[in-house]
Amino acid sequence: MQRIGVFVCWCGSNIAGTVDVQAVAEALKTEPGVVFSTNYQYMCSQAGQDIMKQAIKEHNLTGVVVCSCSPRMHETTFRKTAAAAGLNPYMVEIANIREQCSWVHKDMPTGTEKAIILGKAAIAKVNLNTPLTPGESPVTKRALVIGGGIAGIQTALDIADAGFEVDIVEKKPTIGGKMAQIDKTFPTLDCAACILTPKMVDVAQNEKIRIFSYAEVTDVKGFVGNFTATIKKKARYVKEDVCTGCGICTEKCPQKKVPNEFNLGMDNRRAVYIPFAQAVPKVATIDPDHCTMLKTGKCGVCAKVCTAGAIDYTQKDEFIEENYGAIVVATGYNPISMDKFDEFAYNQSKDVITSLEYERLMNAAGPTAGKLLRPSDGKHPHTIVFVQCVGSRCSACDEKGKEYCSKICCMYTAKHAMLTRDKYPDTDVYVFYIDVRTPGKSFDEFYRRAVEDYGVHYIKGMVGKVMPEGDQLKVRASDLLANKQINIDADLVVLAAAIEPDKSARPLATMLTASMDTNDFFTEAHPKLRPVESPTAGVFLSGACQGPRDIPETVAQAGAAASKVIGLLAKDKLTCNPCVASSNEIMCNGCSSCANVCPYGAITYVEKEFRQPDRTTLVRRVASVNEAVCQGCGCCTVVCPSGAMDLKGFANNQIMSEVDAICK
Amino acid sequence: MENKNLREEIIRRSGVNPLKCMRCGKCSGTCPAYDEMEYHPHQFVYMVETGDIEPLMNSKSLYKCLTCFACVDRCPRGVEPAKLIESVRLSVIRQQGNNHLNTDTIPDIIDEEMPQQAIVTALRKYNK
Amino acid sequence: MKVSYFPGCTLRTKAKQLDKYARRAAEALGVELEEIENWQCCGGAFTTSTDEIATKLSSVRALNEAKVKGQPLLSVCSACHNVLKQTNDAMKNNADFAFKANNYCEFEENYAGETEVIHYLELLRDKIGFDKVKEAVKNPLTGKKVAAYYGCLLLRPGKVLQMDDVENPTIMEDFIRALGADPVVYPYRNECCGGYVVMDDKESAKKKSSKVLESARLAGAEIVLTACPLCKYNLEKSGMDMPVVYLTELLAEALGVKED
Amino acid sequence: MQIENKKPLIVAFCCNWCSYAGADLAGNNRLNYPAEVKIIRVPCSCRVNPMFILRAFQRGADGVILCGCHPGDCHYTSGNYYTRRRMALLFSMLDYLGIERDRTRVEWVSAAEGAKFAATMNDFVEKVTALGENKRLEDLRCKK
Amino acid sequence: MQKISRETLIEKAKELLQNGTVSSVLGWKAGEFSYDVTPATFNSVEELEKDFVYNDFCGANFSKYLVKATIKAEGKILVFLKPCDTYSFNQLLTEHRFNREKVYVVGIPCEGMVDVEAIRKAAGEGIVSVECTNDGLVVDTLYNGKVKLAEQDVLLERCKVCKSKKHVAYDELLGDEGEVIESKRFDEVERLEKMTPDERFAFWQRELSRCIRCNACRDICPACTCEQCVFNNPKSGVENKAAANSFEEKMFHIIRAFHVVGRCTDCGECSRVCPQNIPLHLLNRKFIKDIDNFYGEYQAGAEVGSRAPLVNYTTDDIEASDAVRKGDGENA
Repeated sequence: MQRIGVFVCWCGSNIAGTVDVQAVAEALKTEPGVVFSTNYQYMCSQAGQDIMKQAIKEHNLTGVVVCSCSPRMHETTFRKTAAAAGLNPYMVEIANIREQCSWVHKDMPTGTEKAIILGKAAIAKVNLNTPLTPGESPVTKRALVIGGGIAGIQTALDIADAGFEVDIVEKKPTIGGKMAQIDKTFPTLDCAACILTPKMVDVAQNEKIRIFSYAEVTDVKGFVGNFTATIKKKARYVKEDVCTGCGICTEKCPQKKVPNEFNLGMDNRRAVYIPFAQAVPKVATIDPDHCTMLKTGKCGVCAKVCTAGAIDYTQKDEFIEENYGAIVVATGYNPISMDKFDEFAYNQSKDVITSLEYERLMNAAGPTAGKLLRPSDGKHPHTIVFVQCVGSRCSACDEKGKEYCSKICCMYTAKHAMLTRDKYPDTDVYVFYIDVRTPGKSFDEFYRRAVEDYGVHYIKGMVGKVMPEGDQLKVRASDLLANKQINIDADLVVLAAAIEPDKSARPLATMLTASMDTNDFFTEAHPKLRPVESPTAGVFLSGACQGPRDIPETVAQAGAAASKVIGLLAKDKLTCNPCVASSNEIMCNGCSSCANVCPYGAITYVEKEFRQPDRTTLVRRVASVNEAVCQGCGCCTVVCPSGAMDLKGFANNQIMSEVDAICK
Repeated sequence: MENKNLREEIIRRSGVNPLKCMRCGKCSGTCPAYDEMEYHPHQFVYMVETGDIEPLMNSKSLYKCLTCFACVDRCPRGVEPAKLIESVRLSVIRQQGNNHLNTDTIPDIIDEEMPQQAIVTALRKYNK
Repeated sequence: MKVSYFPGCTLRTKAKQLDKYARRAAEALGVELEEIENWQCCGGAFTTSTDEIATKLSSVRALNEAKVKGQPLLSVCSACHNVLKQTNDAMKNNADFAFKANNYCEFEENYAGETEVIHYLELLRDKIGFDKVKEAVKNPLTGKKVAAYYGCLLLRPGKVLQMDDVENPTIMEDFIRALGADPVVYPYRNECCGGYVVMDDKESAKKKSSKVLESARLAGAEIVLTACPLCKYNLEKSGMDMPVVYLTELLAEALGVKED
Repeated sequence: MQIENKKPLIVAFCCNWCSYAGADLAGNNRLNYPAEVKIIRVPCSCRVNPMFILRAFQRGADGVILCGCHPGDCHYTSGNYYTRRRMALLFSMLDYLGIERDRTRVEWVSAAEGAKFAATMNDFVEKVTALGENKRLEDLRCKK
Repeated sequence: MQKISRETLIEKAKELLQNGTVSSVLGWKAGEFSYDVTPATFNSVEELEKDFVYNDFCGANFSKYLVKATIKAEGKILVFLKPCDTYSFNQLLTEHRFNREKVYVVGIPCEGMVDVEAIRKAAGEGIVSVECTNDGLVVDTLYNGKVKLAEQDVLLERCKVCKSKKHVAYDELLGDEGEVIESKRFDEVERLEKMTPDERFAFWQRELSRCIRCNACRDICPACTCEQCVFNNPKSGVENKAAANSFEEKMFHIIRAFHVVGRCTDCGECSRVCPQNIPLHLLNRKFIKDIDNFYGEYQAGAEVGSRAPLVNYTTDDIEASDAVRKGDGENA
């Protein structure tokens, strides 16, 4: 039998104004288990807490009921008070007689009657409470960052800076991501490579950071503080630790006609290649789809010219397992395919290109060495049309475009237009826009400069059709402000393609049990208050995998994610919420219903031996709850057919006893 | 309000929701009959949305739409302006004596090679 | 192979060649065109309004007849194909319309869009195969520069017609290649010829049609190919010096069945 | 027979994260609703076992209402979706047994919807009051 | 279709015992009367030939017995399953209740099993024997002498509205795999739904008041294989200490029906064994009908590993209030 103390709070007149606190304390005195009952003006005050402490000691209380404000307000306070007096904090229950009683009812008899019933319910519950101890789980002090773009790089650097080990897994042969392909950055027009490559070098040189390039995460197990990831290191047929990155193989390889993905197929690379000059790690990779040696067994030129002896045609994919305390997703984005938008003739003319392709055309390290030349004939274009919102804000057909605004296009198009006019004042530049969206520091000023200082023609309206005729592109569009349909003979058309999450994100989300929205962007734990955490504990979000964003936002978020990771890794042990599910193994059928509904994957099954009445042993499959992962929603308890699964702190019999207390 | 009823009827009959329009003007940027029209496809959508239907009903633009569906296919929001135009046109020609094509004049319009297809389609589009 | 065939009114009169060569070529390719009994004019255009029922019933009847026979329903005229296909889609996906139409028609069993509606080009591509067509060609049109004119009706609305990529189709070009000729791709191939508006505004149609032919000429076309009698009429009336022929005629020529 | 206008007894199960907070907000804003409503706090609406509801009815409750986060907003991401299925089936079953359908309800109340909480309770109590005392679930197997 | 005979089954069982495929057979054994058959385990050919029976009274669903039998058995167990039994079999596999490797399933065709109660009604009390012939049943009674009955008239309720002749699990078939068939099993539920709430309440009060809480329905139910039933669990709040606990007493059938939602294969055993003839299956069928109606058709046990409706959801599921209306046949 419990020895329960009841403390009725007046909350000044907040409660006492509508509830006869004296009568409540008196009425609850005779409830089963109650050995002490009192009332006080402010239970949450120091004096009030002292009364509770003293009563706990004096009356050897095993349980406490506080009739006061909402538990959302002071449950923690009173639990701490109880703990200070040596009582298990989970032996405290609150009867909410303020928000849910005195404040919503007007007359004293009604309020008092209800307060007594609420008090009885809390007492009934405490009678069945058991002391709970929060579990602990150790933390592996290493983080995994998935994706090696600017988001992943910044997160890794910040975590490493705090002294923790970080691994970056990047599926491409080099880190750098999309930012490495970009020419200049808005609104300052810094050279992207100039600000990115030093960071890449920092990553390479940081002792705390390991880079797994040309690698993918294929499996993740475990939970916050204790993840185990399987990483597939794809065979690059070059010994990473031997290759010096001299590049001689990439010059001598006879297979010259491989589309260069770094330049988006606008020029060619060899079958053995280093993506770009500042690649990290600066190691060659052999493309098995194009290497003659790997395909036919005849060639071997690269092995012959490699003085370091780094080429290894027999290399196989390698799988390694590593332990991590936290995982950061930084899988980034890609422009969507333009196949479904061929009214813009992307597939019909080489001179219709995407904005990212335009970046490469403008870039000194790009296919044209920075000269603006048309892909079709290498001529200098004189009239350029930019089309905004291609596939963004598109709700028409399923899977055609994206319903959201891609956010970055307005600004990078202003940048393209401005740079083009700056370098080539003889070009006419038209930008067709629906809206120009430039919220951001110095953003609108930047766009206005393109119009006012650089003479870019911004036309409100959309391009309806692009028709390649001869060596020209006939652009038919509407000018909504002039209420005219206009036709422009353009030399080059640049499409601001919508961006979408990388295709690898969806399977990764499944592995991590992290949730995604319908567009395959990762969902945050709370859109306002926990924007860089996934709802899955220990999984954090960095960059465009969460939604379209530009570089400064990405870097800011990368830092925020890193600080969350650091906060986690700084702990030696994690304290778990003790109000978690637990399964009574004797009753468990092993039917898997609970595991099916668990949103956290907290339930696994183990084979367990049971002694039978006839002294034989029997091995049965039973559920086992990982207390570090369980968040205590209780969904499993309801689907459990045998009632083997129960929730600590909100047990079946506790809730039943509350029902009974209220109903009679 | 009569206009409000008319607006509702036009919208219901077309099966189109003009509120989905984000005013990008792509329909008008793609329309092959743009130059013959007094009110252009994007204006049709906007004017139906705001209930400014009278001018549309009195406009020759109604009979210039080719029903080529270019605007329907290219609209990023699935607004389908051609269906709205058809709906407004039906509101006109379904009224007594409002046929657009005078059947007596058909012999003057057609020639030897004119296919039946043109006549039946025009009758369907222009007459009750 | 047997398919149900919906010729359409124009093919009985002004576009007899389109029909005649369609039948001959099909026969040569081993396909039997079984004409739908008592078919009525499709009406030339599919009214998109949701309250138009009666004008679509002739199509529903034709579709149902093909369903009863268990055959796909074939047409060669672009307009008929467009109307049949859109009506079929409405019967399949618009419950309200299907309910009302079925009420009018009183079929033994309600029609719910079961019939596969195909255009002659789809018959050649999907049922016979362009490779088989190529094998059957007796007089390859080698070196002939042929421009395909799709117009609107064959392709749009894309999500209903589903014949090909609406903006960058290839079916007619592949067809031209199968006949041994060289397809000419030009930007106006899926732009409107002016259509029925010719009844209201001859100038409008002329303007549009001449743009189409001018575009084809610039791209080096010798002849222009079409499946639609109205397109053919408008293009020919544009005053441009460019022969316009039905695709079935060209097919019959290549298969060697054109002359009697 | 005794005709007495007895006040109904209503049990409200509220999830900790949205609806319980919504009820607190109703209190903060002093939005009145009948004292017949007694709230039981659960971590998530999906914690509510149909047995709790049946127990309440059998012990004399006249109405049971379950409040949770709006679909899509569950603190535990998916709990209320399961709640919705369970309660759809349970309520349909109770209706099938001839129990008045206005005695049960599921309502989605967010932490910001104090006014909705109060309005919902007012409406629910009114409906249940109109039905009178709950006899049926108590009587279902009574051997008269 | 030719009915399967006892001899055919014994022949098959012998073959499998002798070639070592199985080491025991789960089958039927005659009880006191010929219509009173009970499940039994046979370990040898001799035992089989002596006691094995198979007739129109072999309605019992063997699936549930496998949970215990597979634990005890050393080798494989041969079990003869009718189509409806195979659904329960799969459902139990979905719930990991026994090891599939330890069972050898021979699927046997079924044209329906007969109901002793129905025979009693038709032929009168005092049944001495029942002979199953190819053209009907010959019932010998104390008071009415020999009575001939057509099988169709005395079928078990569940067989009259048989939902499927398809074997969804087997190692071997005697006969065809069979097909899912159109069934009128929801007609009675619909009839109840069309009643007024008062009429429905009166109906259920009349039916459920007859319950004597013998637990036969629970004990036979293939979905009730819990290691410990909630009604025996002191912590569940519904423990059946004595029939005095009125909560458990009053709510037993609702709770039980809810416990098997999405897991009940509609095998009808609960109603078959009820000594008070309470149509318990109408509770389960209501749930099944609602599930089909709200969430799309779902047949428990149709495939192993399928996700039952209560452990699944979609983001646009029907709201509870709409469900009540829709469940009642109204337009939601």
